[in-house]
Formats: sequence, structure tokens, C-alpha cells
Amino acid sequence: MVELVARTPCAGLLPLRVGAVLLDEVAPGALTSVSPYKGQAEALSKVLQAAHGMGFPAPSRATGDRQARAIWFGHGQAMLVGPAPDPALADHAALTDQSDAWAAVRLHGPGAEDVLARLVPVDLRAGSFPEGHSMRSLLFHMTASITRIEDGAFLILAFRSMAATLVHDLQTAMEAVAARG
Amino acid sequence: MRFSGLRVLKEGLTGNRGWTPHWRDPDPNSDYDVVIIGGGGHGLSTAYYLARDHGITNVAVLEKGYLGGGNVGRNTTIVRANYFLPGNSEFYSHSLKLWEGLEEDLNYNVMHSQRGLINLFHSDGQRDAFARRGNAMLAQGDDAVLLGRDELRPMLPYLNFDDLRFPIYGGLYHPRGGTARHDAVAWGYARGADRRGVDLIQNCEVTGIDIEGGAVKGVQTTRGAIRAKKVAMVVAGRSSQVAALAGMRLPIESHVLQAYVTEGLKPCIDHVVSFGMGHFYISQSDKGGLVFGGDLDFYASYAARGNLPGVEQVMEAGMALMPMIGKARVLRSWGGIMDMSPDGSPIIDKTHVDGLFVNCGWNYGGFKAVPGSGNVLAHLIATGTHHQNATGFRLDRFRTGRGIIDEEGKGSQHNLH
Amino acid sequence: MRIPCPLCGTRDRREFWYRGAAVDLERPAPDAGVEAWDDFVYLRENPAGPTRELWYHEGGCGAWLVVERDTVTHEIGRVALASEERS
Amino acid sequence: MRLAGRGLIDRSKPVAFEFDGARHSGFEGDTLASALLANGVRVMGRSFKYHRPRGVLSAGSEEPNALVTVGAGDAREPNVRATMQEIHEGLQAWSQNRWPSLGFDLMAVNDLAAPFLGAGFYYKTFMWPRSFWEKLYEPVIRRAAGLGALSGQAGGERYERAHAFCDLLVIGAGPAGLMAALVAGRAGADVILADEQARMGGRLLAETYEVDGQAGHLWADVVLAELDALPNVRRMGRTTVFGAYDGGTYGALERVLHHSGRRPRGAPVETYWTIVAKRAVLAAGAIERPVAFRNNDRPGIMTAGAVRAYVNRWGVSPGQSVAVFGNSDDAHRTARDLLAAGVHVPAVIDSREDAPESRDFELRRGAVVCDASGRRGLEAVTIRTAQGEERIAADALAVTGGWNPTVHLTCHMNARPVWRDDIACFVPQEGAVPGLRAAGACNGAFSTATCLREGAAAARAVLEELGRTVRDEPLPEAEDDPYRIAPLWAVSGKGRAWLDFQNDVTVKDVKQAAQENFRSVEHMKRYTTQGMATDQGKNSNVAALAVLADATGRGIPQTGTTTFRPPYSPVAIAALGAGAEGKGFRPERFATSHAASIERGAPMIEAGLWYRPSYFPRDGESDWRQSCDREVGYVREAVGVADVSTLGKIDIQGKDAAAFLDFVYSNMFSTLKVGRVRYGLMLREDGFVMDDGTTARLGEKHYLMTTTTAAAGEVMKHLEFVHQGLQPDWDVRFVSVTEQWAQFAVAGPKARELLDGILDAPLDAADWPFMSCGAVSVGGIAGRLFRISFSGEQGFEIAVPARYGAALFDILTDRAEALGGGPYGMEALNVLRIEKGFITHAEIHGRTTAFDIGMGRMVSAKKDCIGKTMSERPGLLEADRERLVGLKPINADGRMLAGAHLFREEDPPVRENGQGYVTSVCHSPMLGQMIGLGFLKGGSDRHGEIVKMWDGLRGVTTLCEVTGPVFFDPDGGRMRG
Repeated sequence: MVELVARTPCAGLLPLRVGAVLLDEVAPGALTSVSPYKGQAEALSKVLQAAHGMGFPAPSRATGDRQARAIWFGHGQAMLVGPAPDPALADHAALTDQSDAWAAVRLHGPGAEDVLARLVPVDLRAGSFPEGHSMRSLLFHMTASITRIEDGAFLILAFRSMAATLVHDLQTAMEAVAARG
Repeated sequence: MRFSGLRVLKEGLTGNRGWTPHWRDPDPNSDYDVVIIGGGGHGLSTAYYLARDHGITNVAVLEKGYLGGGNVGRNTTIVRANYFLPGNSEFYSHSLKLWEGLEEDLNYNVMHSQRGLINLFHSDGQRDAFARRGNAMLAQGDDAVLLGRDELRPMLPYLNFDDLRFPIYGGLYHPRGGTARHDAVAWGYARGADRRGVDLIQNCEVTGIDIEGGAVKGVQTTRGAIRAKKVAMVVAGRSSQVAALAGMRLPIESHVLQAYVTEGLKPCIDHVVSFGMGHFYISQSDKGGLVFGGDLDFYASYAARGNLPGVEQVMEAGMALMPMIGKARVLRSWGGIMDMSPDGSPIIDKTHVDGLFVNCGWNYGGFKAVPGSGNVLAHLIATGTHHQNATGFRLDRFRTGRGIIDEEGKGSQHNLH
Repeated sequence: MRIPCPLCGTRDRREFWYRGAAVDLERPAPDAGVEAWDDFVYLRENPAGPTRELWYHEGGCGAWLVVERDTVTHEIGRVALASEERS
Repeated sequence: MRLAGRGLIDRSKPVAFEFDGARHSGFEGDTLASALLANGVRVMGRSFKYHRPRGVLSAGSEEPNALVTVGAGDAREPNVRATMQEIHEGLQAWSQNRWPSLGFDLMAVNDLAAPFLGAGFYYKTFMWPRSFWEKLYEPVIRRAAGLGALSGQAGGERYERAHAFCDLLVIGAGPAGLMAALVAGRAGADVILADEQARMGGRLLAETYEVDGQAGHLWADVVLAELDALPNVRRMGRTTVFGAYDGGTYGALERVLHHSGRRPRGAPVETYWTIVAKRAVLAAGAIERPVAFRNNDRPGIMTAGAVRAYVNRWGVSPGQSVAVFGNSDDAHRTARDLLAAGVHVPAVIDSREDAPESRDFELRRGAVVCDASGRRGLEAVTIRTAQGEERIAADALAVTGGWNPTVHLTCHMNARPVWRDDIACFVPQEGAVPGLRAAGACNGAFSTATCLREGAAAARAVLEELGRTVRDEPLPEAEDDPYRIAPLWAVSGKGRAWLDFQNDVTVKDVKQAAQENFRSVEHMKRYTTQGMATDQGKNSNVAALAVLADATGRGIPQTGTTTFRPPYSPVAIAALGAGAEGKGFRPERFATSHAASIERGAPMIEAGLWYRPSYFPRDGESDWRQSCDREVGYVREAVGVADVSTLGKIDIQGKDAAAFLDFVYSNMFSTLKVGRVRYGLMLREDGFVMDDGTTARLGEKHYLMTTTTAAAGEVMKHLEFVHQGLQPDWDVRFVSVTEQWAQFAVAGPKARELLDGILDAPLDAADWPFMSCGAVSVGGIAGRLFRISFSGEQGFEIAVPARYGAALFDILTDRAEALGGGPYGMEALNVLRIEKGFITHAEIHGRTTAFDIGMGRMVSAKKDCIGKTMSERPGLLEADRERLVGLKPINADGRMLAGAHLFREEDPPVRENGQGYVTSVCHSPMLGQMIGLGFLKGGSDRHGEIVKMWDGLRGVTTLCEVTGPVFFDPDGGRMRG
């Protein structure tokens, strides 16, 4: 039998520290796109709660914790992050494996907000974007999902194929923030 | 008064006291053979050619603001004949020939500068598409040269040949392409029309179009009713509103297109250059400002002003393509209202109302068409038949699917161009 | 220009893709005839003033929106999800 | 001349700099202009047209004269305002638009020819002979024009962009702005205070007035210290808010490093901010206007406010003997400040008959300055009184014609300012920009006390609107002098009196424009170039339109203003386009095989945002054709491997998935069996082809759609629209899985052999007919296999989760090589598909219909679909439309070119004879000659005909036979076998 070796999206690119800001690649576990079928949102939320311990997230929010999260991912869609999806979910929602589709990085440290302010056209300061908030927006030219997770860190998901650009853009912004001191 | 270097000398020596108005400011008559709604480039040139070529001088041009106050005075001044689809090809070729010699014809220096235009391409596929275009230009009798990357480099050394995101494969060079001083084109036609007896009436807004028994009888204006045997709507930017006065709906959506000029700089860009992988085109004015533009802001608008995302897209394209312009500072931005048609090509046609004509849908490209458009519309008004070089700009082409002229290949639906 | 997305909150214009008049939601029956289809695909009111149009929150949640907007002032009025506007 | 003991500069910190190669010294806090004045440098620039020597006019960003070039090499920055450039150690600046030197400029000959170079002269001449325009006139004009020069090099300095959000944006940090920020900041609002100057305080730094019992600048410092202590207030110094846009969005430019020689790694020299503010207070102040009189452009003549700024803020006097000319009490104030600083004031010339008397200085009431002498620096002014003319020696003249409120931002959304006769200026229209209020001098409030009052009131109004409680606090005590002014625009008389200094527009020019019937203010502007210089008329537009109003017998409000457009002051393209240089223009998308392709030496080409290998060169191959032919051979004779991950893949689920696909594709998908794949054609609503691709049915309610690489995003958007906008009741969900799967084509007679060697279980031929699909396992990893072909050979595409893509590609290519094959790139892929007549976007280029490409029957008659009705328009079904054909040179060595046109053999190649064009060509190794695809009028009925392929661009004419589009294995036996 042949052996397939896995490679992470940001292999060789991260971690990175510039000034006080750190950027790491995270291994989020399984990523599953969960799109409730018509009229199934409530039922789905219950199954999600029972199986994974958190409800279906409201728009612009994330539920769950380090082990298992449900991140609102757009119109009629959430991303289940961490566990393999309970098969019962499939009765209520279209499930699609996205575990390999997204580069997942964590940006943290003082100044992380300033770094994102250089790339994202949304107010991500803690006052308007506290822990548990999540959003879809642009990160310079690419689309991204950004969630404020524990310790004020940001979990950023971007297309796997764009991982190099993601790191480049973040690094450029990190350098500019650091240079200002 | 005839303009010439000698005249400038003579007036200079006598304190410049002898200059006379470039055009009169008459009050409107009650009756004209032809009323042209719109005193922009196209309307003024239509009046000029009605008088020059067809001897029709009992003509009024009605302008709600000041002459040349629309898109003819707010564009990036590019003049070219590099279209490739039948319908467009012969028309823009015809227009360019009218440009050549316009100064003598109008006795007005519109500074038509045939400095050459280069469309860059960035892939094999784009090269093939530009080759098709270039061959069409040659088949039309115009000029085109396909340049490779190595031939381009000495011509445009300031382009980013080294690490451009979409490398430069080459360019389609149109030596007779270039620029002109936009305001002067409007003024030159205005003066020429006025000298031939056309009444140019400013601050005169058309508020109604009189139609009786399916035929046009005249217009209502803020300066009174004016009767006319024929009426032409030449009001790109307001086409839908004016057409509505005649009960028409047009296949037009109005969009804002921003353009930019930098502070004056010593000569650094000698041609007109356009990027193939992002909407960006640039030339340098004789005053030294870099004049450039890009894509629409991309939402319906009559506001003649844009927003920052549109600005950034253009600047980004500029920085990608020719980073040496980075330290040039944008002095002014402005917005023009574009008549966007579904296939990106214009309409010059009769309407369902006898004697009522429409000229609209110029998309991004109305400036270079000023001479041609006026010339063929004058022909249509005077003879009732389409000019041989403008048979394709039919109003009904969307309904029938016949003769759709989609140069960009983006589709014949709204908002794809 | 900023558009209040019913799901994401108010966002910059750059996140949105513009489609045009909301007429596009009123697709005629296949046999509705030439006039109806010409109206649907091509002829436009194109008002200078309030209008109703379709925007796609492409750089955000992926929702299609019906946006009431003034083409002269760019003022934005009511914004709704196209899916709810229809059903 | 530096004044002892005055100014806010730090005399303990001397700074050395160079101007035109000469070394000078100033102090920290100096601008280049103040330091040059202190060093006795009076001529700092040359005018645009007449190349007249010019000194500094102002002390702010509106400066029209003192424009210099700063820095060298790729950091060279032209057209820098000396009034805004802070000096720093090592600063190098040069004058511009002169040759050979600033002191001696040969182009100044233009000044002598001025009678012939008046308004619009160039529209009347240079027309003969025709060819001379491009060859002679234009080059000469271009070289004479322009100001500074770009370096011609790509920038060595970094620019960046950033986004900021706040409750309240305060624009300008003079008394009104400081007060607004303070009131809002104390109330807890999220405030940004932006000011274009290095030091905040506005006119408080330039005047001697007291606020709250202390010097104005000290009061400003106290306020700033309080603001700095508030966490909810952000101060943005050296930041110009340059534009007001929709939705409370403002553009701002922060000059981060121009005041310093330091360039720390990664640091931007400028940051372009977009600031989204719930509310804004415009406290941008006002700009003083000069008075036009003969030779009013002499070096040493500057605005009175600038003179006070140089004296009070920078401790510099512009001369030894400074006369003052004006029409308001500001003239008196200027004289007093000069006298207090110990500067001689020979006279104050006040045009008002009723000007208040003063014992402090020699006052000439009802008098005007009517001429000035001293070409390289003012020597004397001539004044005109009721008694006649008189010459007064002075080496500087302070002029005030009144103040123009900085209304610009309030006009960026098309509002026009409103004329106020009582203070002779335009003020903002209320509500001109939604959410923005004007306060202070920019609102026509010219005393310090009213500025403070309006600033506080504006902040209070904002706080109330935002639902915050406002404490009523007393305002600081300040000067509340009335603003007494008698309008004076231009002094009558002979000679040239300048309005627009930089563009050399004089009163005569404006009058001539009116005489030539350029009476609309827009016509006058465009005809004379008035207000089109780098200051955009900040110093001159109002006076010019007053002159025009006078010349046309209208009032100023009837004459109106020209349009104010962003940016308020010029902004570098590098800032607005920051981040897009080089590869930053668009994201780069790398397939999982990218590194392996690079390792194999494959040139990578752009495909949309992706990179794909062009071909994989081998040692000994001298050109791409050899590599390509070899790779085609792999597929035709053994097995080839290609990464096809870049194609769009969309996972579609739900009980209405089948109905949905029937609606978006022209052909049927509801009838497709589970485990099978079908080619689909997608139309736009206008009936033209939008995209094509294969779609697999993975389950009863589960499909996987493939799109072309280029159209993936467009298709996704389209599907979302059709679902959300047209069929929201259908229960269907879709999500892109392009990134999830790495997918590789394995094609060729040995494809199955290769796959059997790597799959965990060998393929059973019976289970895998052509156009089938299913699950497979490779190395224990769940994958998918599709039996499809874009090459015409027995072909598969195998997909695994992307993390395994790189590993699988290596294994596949190794195995392929072991079987006599190997990887193939885009060139070979293209040849393979042309040989088979498969189309790409070269053929479905947006203008072609299903009918045109010979797939008319794929528009199912049994159902409705997007685009169906419009595809049936009569014009789209006419037999003589250009339709897809194959083309083959009649001579085997005949050359074909994509982009060539087709003509009948006997016809000359002119447009009227056009028959079609060539879309794709290749050298076919199988046929041993070039072949092509193209569109030919009525082409489907012309097979066998000989047509002429003509490429005038490249000088190639080839006779070709028209064929069907499939050149190789037309019955498809190899593909199915």
C-alpha cells in the first residue's frame, strides 16, 4: 500500500513573531461545513448541542470552545471545528468535509488588532468584536473567516491555496505595526 | 475670427483686446428644423456636421448646464480605433479619420496627439485575443502592431517586467491611437457649429418632448416651448431620463466611472498604456499630469463622484504595473456618468416616434467617438438612413439577438461590462 | 458607501458585488413572450433617485441582498435578504 | 531672518539640511520653508508657465510656489510643499522646474513672451503644419511643462493602508477641533482627532491670542495632554483627511516618516487610512487669500497669516522691513505681531476708508498696493492713495484679502457652498455631508471664542445623536473680536496681477476668458487653467470667480464655484494602492503539486489566480515544443499525470439538488444515475454560454459540479443567485470544495495500470465505465475517482484531501515514469484537447451560444433553464452565424495562428469579407501538422471547403481545409475503451 504523507497548509511558513505579535498555524481538527436544510435549523441546533455541546451559532458568532467550536460561516452555514461530525447531523443539514480546504492560523499578542486593522475593513477592536464573535470579511484581497477566541487571540481561516499570501500579508502588516513601536 | 499663430501675435501686440466670443449666446427661437438635446461633445459635433455636411443650419443645441459640461469634459482623453467586432470596427475607424485633421477642419487646436496606444497582454490566451483584434484593425485598414515582451521593454522601460503578478507577454500597439485636449474638442465643435449658424443655448433644460400622432413636434424647456421637425436625444449620462419624456425605456443603466490626474511632472510616460489584467489606462497630459482611470465604481449612480474601493482598485493596478508612478500624487479625482448598455456598445438609431432620434449607450468609450458619432447621427437625421459606418448600433438588437456587439465577451446582460 | 447586511452588520462597499436592478428577481415564464423577456433582461427604469437593486455579499456571508438605494445621493434604505424577499 | 526669543522651535536642537546643494541649518520644529526663510533664502521655486521666480506664499499645505524635490534615488519625491516638509538631519531638497538653476532659469524667456501666451493661446495656434504637433510643438510644450520629476524607479519606500472606526472623527486640531475632541472625549465617545500639521493647535500656534488666560499654544498643549490620557481618544498627527465619501467613510493620509531620515525595517513612510465615523466634525479652519495687484507674485510677498505664523510659531521674519496690505483688521494684527517681534513695519496699507486708527504703526487708510518691484525678491511696493502713487521700500509684504473657509470636504458629495456677503466668503451648506458638521473658521466663525463655542456645540450635538449624556461645561475665555472686512479682490491698473500663482493665471486672463464668452465659471477655469494647479485653487479660486463675476456683471453667488473634488491635498498613488506592488496585486493560489512542479523545472503560468505548470522540461530538450510533444506522447501512448485541482468543484446537496441542476444547466441532470458523470453546459440568462464542466452524482441528493478554473467564482455567485434570488424554496445547499480536494488527471492507455498499482484495491473494469465515479481508497485515505477525459484517452481523475496532494502527485508521477509516461503540463493538455475538439474559454469566450459551438441539442427541449428563452432569439439561431469548425492547413507545413482571421480563398482580407477567426491552434504530434479550432460563418455546413487563414499582424497566410472540430479518434473509442 502506498503511503501518503500529510502536509499542512502553512508548513514552512510559520510560526512567525514580529515585535510583540505572534502568528502560528493551528491544527483545528476536522472542519465540517454544516448547512441546515429548509426548516431544520432548530432541530439541527439541538442535535449539535447533544452531540458536540454547543448550539448552531447566530450570525457573526461562534459557539463552543477549544475542543469543539461552531463558527458561523456565512449565509445558512456554520463550520464545525474540531470533532468529526456526528452522523445524526446529516438528517438536518448538508455536511461537507472542509478539513483540508482552509489554512488556520492564530494571531495574538498586543498589537494583533492593529495588524488586522491594516488588512480587514471591519472594526475588530474588543469593544465591538469581543470573544465569541466571528465574521466573514476580506483580508486584503482574500476572503477570510475571523473569530476572536480565548485570550483575545484571533483564529483566521483562509483558503488553503492562498496560505502563502495570507502569511505574506499578515507578516507585512506585523512588520509595519512593529516598526511604529 | 480665424485663429492662427499670426493672429495670436497680432492680438498679443495689441493687448489681447481684439478677441471675440467663441460662440454667441442666443435666445432660443420658437421653431427649428432640428433640435439637439444635449450640448456635450456628441451633441455639438452632431450640430456641426448637420451644418457642414448637410447644409442644415436651422438647428438648436439645448444644454441644461454649460457646453461640454458632461463626459466630454471629464474623461481620460483617449482616442483610438482598436475595436474588432463588425459594427464597432468601421465606426471607430471612421471616427479616427475625422480626428485626423480635426484642427484644420475646426480651426481649433484640440491637440489631438497620436502618440501611440499600447494594450498589454499577460497570457497566451490574451495574446490570441489581441491578435484577433489587431488583425481586425488591419482588415479595417487601420494600424496595429503585435509587440513581444522584448520589443516592449525599450519602449516602456518603466513597466514592472520583473515581478508583476501577471507577467507582461507583450502588447498590441496602435500607433495612431493617442489623446486629445478634451474640453477643446467641445469648444471647437461649438465654435464651428456657431459659426455656421447653429444656436447653442445654454442653461436650457428640456422638460418635455411633444409628440403628436406618433411624430415629434418639439420640446418643452425651461426657456419655453420650441417646435422642431426633428429632435435628437444626445444626452449620455441622462439618457434614461430624457427618453422617459418620450415614453421610452432604454437598455441602459447609469454608472459612475472615476478618473484621476496627478500633479504636474516632467515627461515620463510617452504613450497611452493599458493594463490587461486589471482595469487601468494611463497617459501623461501636455501639462505633465498623469491622467488615468480604471473600472467603474460598479453601482448605478448619477452622482458624478465615486468611492474609495473604486479608487484603490485603480491605484493598485497602477502600482502593480508601473510602480515608478508611486510617488506621483493624485491631485484630483472626478466621476463621469456612463450610459452602460448590455453589450458594451452604443446605440444610434431612430425611435418608435417619427423624427425622434437617440444616441446613447457609450459605456466607457464616448470621447473618442465624438467626431464619428456626430457625423453619423447627422447623416441619419438628414437622410433618414444609417451611415454606412454605423449600421450596427441598433436599438432593437437585444430584442432580436441580431448584431449584438460584445467586444469584451462578458455577455449581453446589464452590469457585466 | 456602506451597506447594512442583515446578517453581518454594516460593511464597506468593497465586500459586495453589484448585480443591478431587482427586476432580476421577477423572472418571466419561459413562454411569457418577447416583450416580457426584453423587459426582464434589457429594458431598465434606471431612475435618478430611489431604486431597488441586488447586491451579493461576496466578501462576507454570501447572501444576496435586495437593497433600496438612491442613485443620486447614494443613501441606502431598507436592506433585505433576497431569499426572504422572494418567499 | 531668525527672530530672537520667539517661536515654538527647539533652539537646543539644531538641524543641518541642504537646499540645491547648499548647506543650511535650522531647528527642530522648523519646516523647510521656515528654515529657508531664516537662512535668507527667498526664491524657492519657479512658476509653471512663465518660470517667474517665486518665494513662499503660505505656511500650509495650500502652498503653490515653494514646491521642491526631496530625497534621492528611488526615494526621490517631487512637488513637496516646503511649508509642510519638516526638516531633519540630512534632509536634501532641490528646487524644480528650472534650467539650469533656480537663480538663472532660461525658461524664464516665457515671461517675456507673456503677451502671446495668454489664456487659451494654444487652442488658436500650433495647427500648421499638421505633422508638427506630435513632432515639434507637443514635445517642446511637454518639456517646458510639468513641475518636479519622478525618479523613474520603482519605490524603495514602503506605503501601507489601514482601516479605523470611531464614533466621532474631528478633522483639524485648531481651537474648534480641540474643543470638539475634548467635549466628546470627556463624554466617553470613541474619538479620532486628525490634523495635517506635525503639531496640533492650528492657528493657536501662529497667533498671540490667549485662551483661558494662557498663551493659545500652551492651552492647546494642556488639552492635548488630557486627550492623550483618555483611552477613548486617538490622535492622528500629520494626517490629512482628504476626502468625504458615502456612509461616513473618510479617506485620510498619515505622513508617518517624511519628517525623519529614519527608515526602520518594514516601516511605511505613509499610511492611507479609511476612517469610518458615525459622525464627523469638520474643523479644518480657513485659508487666507491674497489680493491681486500688479506683480503681486514677487518673492517676499506672502499672506499675512503666514507672516504671523512664521513670526510667532517659527520665530522667523520674512524680511527686515515688512509692509502690510489688507482689507480687514488682520492687517493691523499682523503689524502688531511684527512690531512686537522687533521687525520694522514701514506701512500698513488698508483699503478700507473707515479702518480703525492705530498709533502703533504708519497706517494708510483707503489705500492699495498697486505694484511691486524686485524680480528675485521684493524691494519696494507702490501704493495708490487718493493723493496718488507712492513707493515704499520693503523687502517683504504681508497681504490679506480675507479668509476662505476650508469648505472642501463638505462639497465632496456634490453640495455647493453658500455665499455670505457679511464676511465675504463661502461657507458650508448645512447637511452637505450626512453626519458631518462644520465648526469654527471653516464654518465662517473667525474669532477664537466662536471657534471654541462651535467646536463644543458640534460635539454636544453629536453626543446627543449618539445617545450619550453631555455635561455642560464652561468654555475657556478667549478673544472674540469681530471680523470686519471690505471685499477687495483685485487692484485695478495695468500690468499682470496674479490670481493662480503656480499656473500663472492673471486677472487679465480671466477677463479675456469672459470676453471670449467663457463666462461659466467652469468654462473660465478650463480655458485659463485657473485653479488647476497643485493647490487646486485654494489660494485663488474665490478671487478669480469674483473677477469673473465682475467681468460678466453678475454677483459672486450667481457666478458660483467650480466643483470641489477629492483629494483635499494630493495623495501618492503608492499610498492609495499600497500593498499591490509586484505579487501583491492579487493573491497567489498554489496547488499542492506546486513545489514538485518547480523542482522539475516547470515554468509556471498564471491561470486565474492559480499557477499551473506549462511543461516539464527534460535534459536535452531545446524548446517547449519538444517537451510538449513528449508529454502528449505520454498520454497518447502510456500514461500522463496532470494536476487539475484548480478547476472549480462545488458540492451540491439537498432534495431539490437535481431540479436545481436541471435549472442551471441547459441539459438534464435529474436523469443522471448515481455513480455517473455528465458533461454540462451552463448558459447566462442572455442565452450565451457561460461555462461548462462535468458534474458527478455522488448520491441521490448529492452532486459534485466541476467548473472551469477561470469561471469558478462567477459560477458560484451565479448558483447562489439562482437559489437565493429565483428559487429560494428549493431545498438545496452548496459549498465550494475546490480547496478541499487535490485532484489529478491520470490519462493514457496505461492509466488503469497505474491506478491499480496505487489504489488499495484494484479497479474492476466493469465498475468503471467511461463517465463513472465512486469512492476509492489510496494509502488508507478515502478518495474519489472519476472516469472522465479531457484528452481523448482512457482517463481518470483521482482526488484526495488536499493535505495528501503533494504526496500523491509524487507517487503518481513516479509510477507514471516507471510506465513510460510522466507529468504533463498545460501546453500538452491544450494540444490533447484541441486534437479532440474539446472547447475551453478560447471558444466559449462569452459571445458564443450552444448553437455556435455545435451543442444546440444540449439545450433540452423538455425543461426550462437559465438562458433558454433568450437563446432562442431569432438572431442567435441564424445559420450564417460564426460556428465552431476544425481547421487544417492544406499543406502539412502550413502555419496557423490563433487570432488570425478567415476569408474566402479569393477574397482580399478586408473587414467586409470576414468569414471568421481562429481561436486555438497547436502542432498536433498525432497528425504531424498544425491544426486549429475556429469560428466560421455557417461553418457547420462548410466542412471540406478551403478557406484562407490570414494574419496580417504576423504576415502569415495559410490555406486551410474546414473540418469538423474533432481531429483525432472521432468516434471516441480510445476514451471509452
